[in-house]
Amino acid sequence: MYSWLNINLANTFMPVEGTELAGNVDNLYIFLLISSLISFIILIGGMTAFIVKYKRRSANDKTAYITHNNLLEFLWSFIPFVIMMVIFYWGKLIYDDYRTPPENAEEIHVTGRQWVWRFTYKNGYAFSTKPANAAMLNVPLNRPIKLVMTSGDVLHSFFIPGFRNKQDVVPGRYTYLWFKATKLGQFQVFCTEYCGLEHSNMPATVNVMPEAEYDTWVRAYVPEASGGGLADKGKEIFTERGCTACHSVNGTRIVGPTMKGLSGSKREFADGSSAVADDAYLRESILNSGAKIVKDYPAAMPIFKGQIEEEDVSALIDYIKSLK
Amino acid sequence: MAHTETHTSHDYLNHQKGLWSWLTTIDHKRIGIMYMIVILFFFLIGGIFALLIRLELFTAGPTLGIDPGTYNRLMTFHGAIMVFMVIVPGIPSIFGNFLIPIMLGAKDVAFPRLNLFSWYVFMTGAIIAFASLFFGGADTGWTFYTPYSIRQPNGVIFVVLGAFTMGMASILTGLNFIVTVHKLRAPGQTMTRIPLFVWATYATAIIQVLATPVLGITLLLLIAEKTLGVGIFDPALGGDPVLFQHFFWFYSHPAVYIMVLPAMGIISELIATYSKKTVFGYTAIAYSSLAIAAVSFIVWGHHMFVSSQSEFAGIMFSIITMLVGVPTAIKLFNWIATMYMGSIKLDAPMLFAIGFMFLFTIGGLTGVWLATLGMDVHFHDTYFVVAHFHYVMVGGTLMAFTGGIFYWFPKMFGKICKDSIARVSWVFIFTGFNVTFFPQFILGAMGMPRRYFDYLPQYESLNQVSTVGSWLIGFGFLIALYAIIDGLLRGEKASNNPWGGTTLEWLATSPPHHENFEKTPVVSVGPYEYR
Amino acid sequence: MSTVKTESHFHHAHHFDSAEHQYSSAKQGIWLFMVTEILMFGGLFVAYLIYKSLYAPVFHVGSSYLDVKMGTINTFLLITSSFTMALGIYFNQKNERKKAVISLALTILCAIGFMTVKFFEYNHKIHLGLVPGKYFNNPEFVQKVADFATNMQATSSSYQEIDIAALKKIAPLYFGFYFVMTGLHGFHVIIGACLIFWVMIRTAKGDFGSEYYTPVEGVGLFWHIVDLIWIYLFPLLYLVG
Amino acid sequence: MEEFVNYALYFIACVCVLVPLFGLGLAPGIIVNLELAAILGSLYAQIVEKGLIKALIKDKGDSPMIRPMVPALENVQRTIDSIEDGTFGKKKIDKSEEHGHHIIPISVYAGVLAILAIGTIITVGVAQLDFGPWNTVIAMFVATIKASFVLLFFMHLKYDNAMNKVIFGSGFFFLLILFSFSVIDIYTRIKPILGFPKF
Repeated sequence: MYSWLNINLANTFMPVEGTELAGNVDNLYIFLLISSLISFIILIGGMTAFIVKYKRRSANDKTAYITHNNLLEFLWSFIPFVIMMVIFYWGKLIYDDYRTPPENAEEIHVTGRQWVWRFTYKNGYAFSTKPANAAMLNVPLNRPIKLVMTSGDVLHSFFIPGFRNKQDVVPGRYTYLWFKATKLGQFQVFCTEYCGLEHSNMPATVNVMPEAEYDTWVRAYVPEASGGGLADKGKEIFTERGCTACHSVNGTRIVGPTMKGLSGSKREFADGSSAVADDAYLRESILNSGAKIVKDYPAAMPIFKGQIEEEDVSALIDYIKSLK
Repeated sequence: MAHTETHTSHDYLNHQKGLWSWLTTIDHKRIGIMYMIVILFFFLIGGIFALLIRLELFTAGPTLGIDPGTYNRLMTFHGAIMVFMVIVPGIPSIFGNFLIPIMLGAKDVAFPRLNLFSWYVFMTGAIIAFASLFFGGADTGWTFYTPYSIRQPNGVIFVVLGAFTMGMASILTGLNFIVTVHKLRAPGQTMTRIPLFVWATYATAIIQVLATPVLGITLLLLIAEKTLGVGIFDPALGGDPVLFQHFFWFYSHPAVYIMVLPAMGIISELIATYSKKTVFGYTAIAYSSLAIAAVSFIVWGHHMFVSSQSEFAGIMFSIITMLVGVPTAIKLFNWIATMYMGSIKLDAPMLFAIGFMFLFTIGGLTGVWLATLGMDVHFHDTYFVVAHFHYVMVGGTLMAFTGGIFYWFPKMFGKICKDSIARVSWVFIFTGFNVTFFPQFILGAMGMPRRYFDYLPQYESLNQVSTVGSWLIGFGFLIALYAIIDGLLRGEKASNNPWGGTTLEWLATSPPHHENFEKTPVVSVGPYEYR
Repeated sequence: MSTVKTESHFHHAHHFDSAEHQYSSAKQGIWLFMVTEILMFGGLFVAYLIYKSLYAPVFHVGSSYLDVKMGTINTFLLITSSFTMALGIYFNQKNERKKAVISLALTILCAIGFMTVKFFEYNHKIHLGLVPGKYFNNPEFVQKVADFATNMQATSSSYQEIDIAALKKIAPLYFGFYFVMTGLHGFHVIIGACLIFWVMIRTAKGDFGSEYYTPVEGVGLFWHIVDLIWIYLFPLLYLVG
Repeated sequence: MEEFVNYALYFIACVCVLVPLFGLGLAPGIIVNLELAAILGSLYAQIVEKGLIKALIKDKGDSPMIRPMVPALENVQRTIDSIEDGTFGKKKIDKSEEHGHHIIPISVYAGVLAILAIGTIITVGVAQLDFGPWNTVIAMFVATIKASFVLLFFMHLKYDNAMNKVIFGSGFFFLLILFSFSVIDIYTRIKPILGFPKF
């Protein structure tokens, strides 16, 4: 809990500063806060003073007839203008810092999907934030890191409050975000561009490690041929693609029907028809869920056609069939 | 000034009788009242959604037992209803329709039948949007960002189509006002003598006509995208989702000024009347409305600083956005200067005007923070933004709206609301508002993102404060509603000019004659001559 | 305003000073509406131009698939209809009711002709599977786009970065634009034809004359805007590749 | 006082546009254009205030170089005068109020139709030849000429009042804003990568 009652430091309720840039942002923040407070006091204080002083005494009070005053009007348009230009320039300087990563920055690839982040390191070490939620984006202390980001489906946004840094993750193009952590510890990551059902449940953690420790950690990874059967791969995809948000595997109802015992069972649909859940049905339901809506369930599932690779679909079907 | 007795037998309310005479009326005053009824109803629905959202956020994790999908639909409908059905049409369609012809000394708006037609278009749009609820609803947020909106079930199409249709109503209303102001001013009513409310609504109408068509084509393309898969905004087919944002904000940023400019107009009227003083810097306020309208078209990119828009475009939009601050500051200073050496009476409408000044100053100043490039990277899409635009939209527009209702109530219905009840409602709305939304600034600074169903435990205490505040606002608006109903049923008969206003509408009877004035007035002085 | 209107005794609405006042107000309103039309189509043009410059090969090959002959016929039909529409107003101004009705009828005929040609064009495209995104089904077109891009890469060094595999994926975009732009325009043609039919009937009934012909003028302005948009649409879609 | 405000506003304009852009080295193009505009503005002011055209007609009106231009120059001078005394465009409004129902002879309409037809033939013809990127420019140029004829004669804009002209012009102006600002972003940002990367 942040001690936001302490007004000595204006930025106390901002998260801990994890980078040098965050410190600069907080300085701008303090400047904005103080200058806004002064303007607020001038405006609202003045207004309150006038309300008190010029309260109506009787119904036929005489008032002054003042239509305008050029000097005054000039001053109160010019002075705010100058202040705002200063603020703009300050903000622009910080923005330049945000947008110019150092040449020697180490690249880490980030992919956003509904509703999981996947990190890929230079040496091929890759992992997702789900299902293993403990998987953290490990980064070294005092070394510039450049995240090269893209999205596999809809817009997301990678937001690290501790670094005061944020960048939308856009499908179809790469976006960049860089930082140089100056504080050890773990920093929260949020998704801040609305991306659907589990938008608020798409966290990640940046873990800042001492350089030596980071190097050992990254080198410990040895690329290996991925093992496991098709169903295992399907299980991974099932969690990664966020299917778990609506479909349980243990028989309980969430949003959509459960996957337990689905394969081979008889399905009744909203339009009154019914069918046996064979491979073809599963395929259709994954790719184009709207074709057959199961009775009593909402038509809420996104369409995956064109969004998912063919072998992934087979893996998913294998996995669903394994859930007896 | 007020000397003629009210002609109750000829006023617009009982000129003709029966529901049918209302539904087919081409009297701008009746159309204004019809807008008022439906918009207040939509406001009630949107408000209930807002209370549900706040209630759900009372604790971290699920509170009401609804799933995230339902929450997202609530959030979307709250936004869409409040933007497209309440705040955008609100002041122009209600007060603009009722007052602009009277303030100009005209008998009606330029195209009365078009005016009625736009009411029906508006209602059609609203019904289409609500029909979405029967087709799975929409959970895209009111911004309909692609590609998410393309991937969602077809309920989205209805909301989009509804917004498109209501946009058409907005265009027609704006067009009507522009021609009315150009062509139907009474003899002697020059452009420099029209009241500031008319100036503000005129500037708004210009934005409505020029910006809304782009929203129209954007939404049509979105529908084509969903039904045909055209691919203009769909990255899977080579489209560019950021271009959608450009098109969307080309309308939706000026729309912010559609929402707030008429409110500023109301404030100018209220402050002049209740200070009994000529508005300070009439020309400056009038032209600053136009300046805001003009500049508002070239600042939209400040909604997109982190959207992968180019750095150059970001810098350009940031500096232009700063320029909007100047005319806004001019307005605030001028209003306060109007109070100087005035004779200020704190009736309920004036309290709402003061509340507007207080809240809008906070909203405006935090707007400068958000226009600052470096700062916005942290604040973008957090609760800071939510707090900021509620300070401007609710604290600004709805405050002015409520104040305007109490101010013109005697003119509209010929009766007076109890000022004491209205003042009590102000106390609840004003305090409740600050309790609700001020903590959200802090939440945003702490990093809580917006549109979150669930949040980290450390944000809980402030969220609870905020939720409690929302109950206060809700209660305050209920009291205001009670004051209105009480005024309608039991209000005292109003004289023609109960507040001592000097604009033309106070020359008309209360409620006005069905042709506004029995004899077209001739204007020979400016609008605020208190000497 | 429910009184019977004769040519010389047009009663202006009660809130206007004179018929002239009402005429100029109505005209201003119509012009404002035309502005919204321009901006609405303008949004489409902006998107079109941006994508055209981003994915030049798709648009080049795409435009070669359109039938210039049909487009030219349609252009002539529309400019002729604009001319007859102008005549319709002219004859109303001159109180020559019969000629006015004939001109307006000719305008409607041109509109029907335009839509007929459009129908054949659409039919042909749909037959070939050249339809927007989701339903697109014409591998030959995709191959042509790829060939064209390869050719561009071979002849000019500035196109090296084109990713041909990706380009193949977005090839349907051209027909997305084609159908949305001409579709929206065609919708306006239909609306315009209906409006012209309405003023034609009213002209025949003798509602208009030299004193009052605002609806004809307004519908005429709308029709000319439809023509104006086609004047830009035609070269952009059919000719400039 | 009034003068002081005027100069102060001028100063604001300078500071507000030039200094930040210049200081940041953002857009030399914008600055060049603004300076050009300023030069043109001051040239205009000189012509108006010092009556350069009047002087030219008076002093050199007889020389063979200038004589053919005298009527045009006088026209310009008249327009300038009308702007200066605030009657610019007003005369036209009066005219259109009087002749609100301006009737254009059929021959003009027929002429416009012919021009439109010729324009169409030119566009189609030119498109068969290959001028590279100039094809677009020519096509758009011809289309604009055709469109202006439709606007001026078929839509009677030539005989309409100034307000309607401004209204219609504003449509194109705001379209230009939408176009230029979107394009500025598109061409200064990261290029799209076309298609999805594999997860």
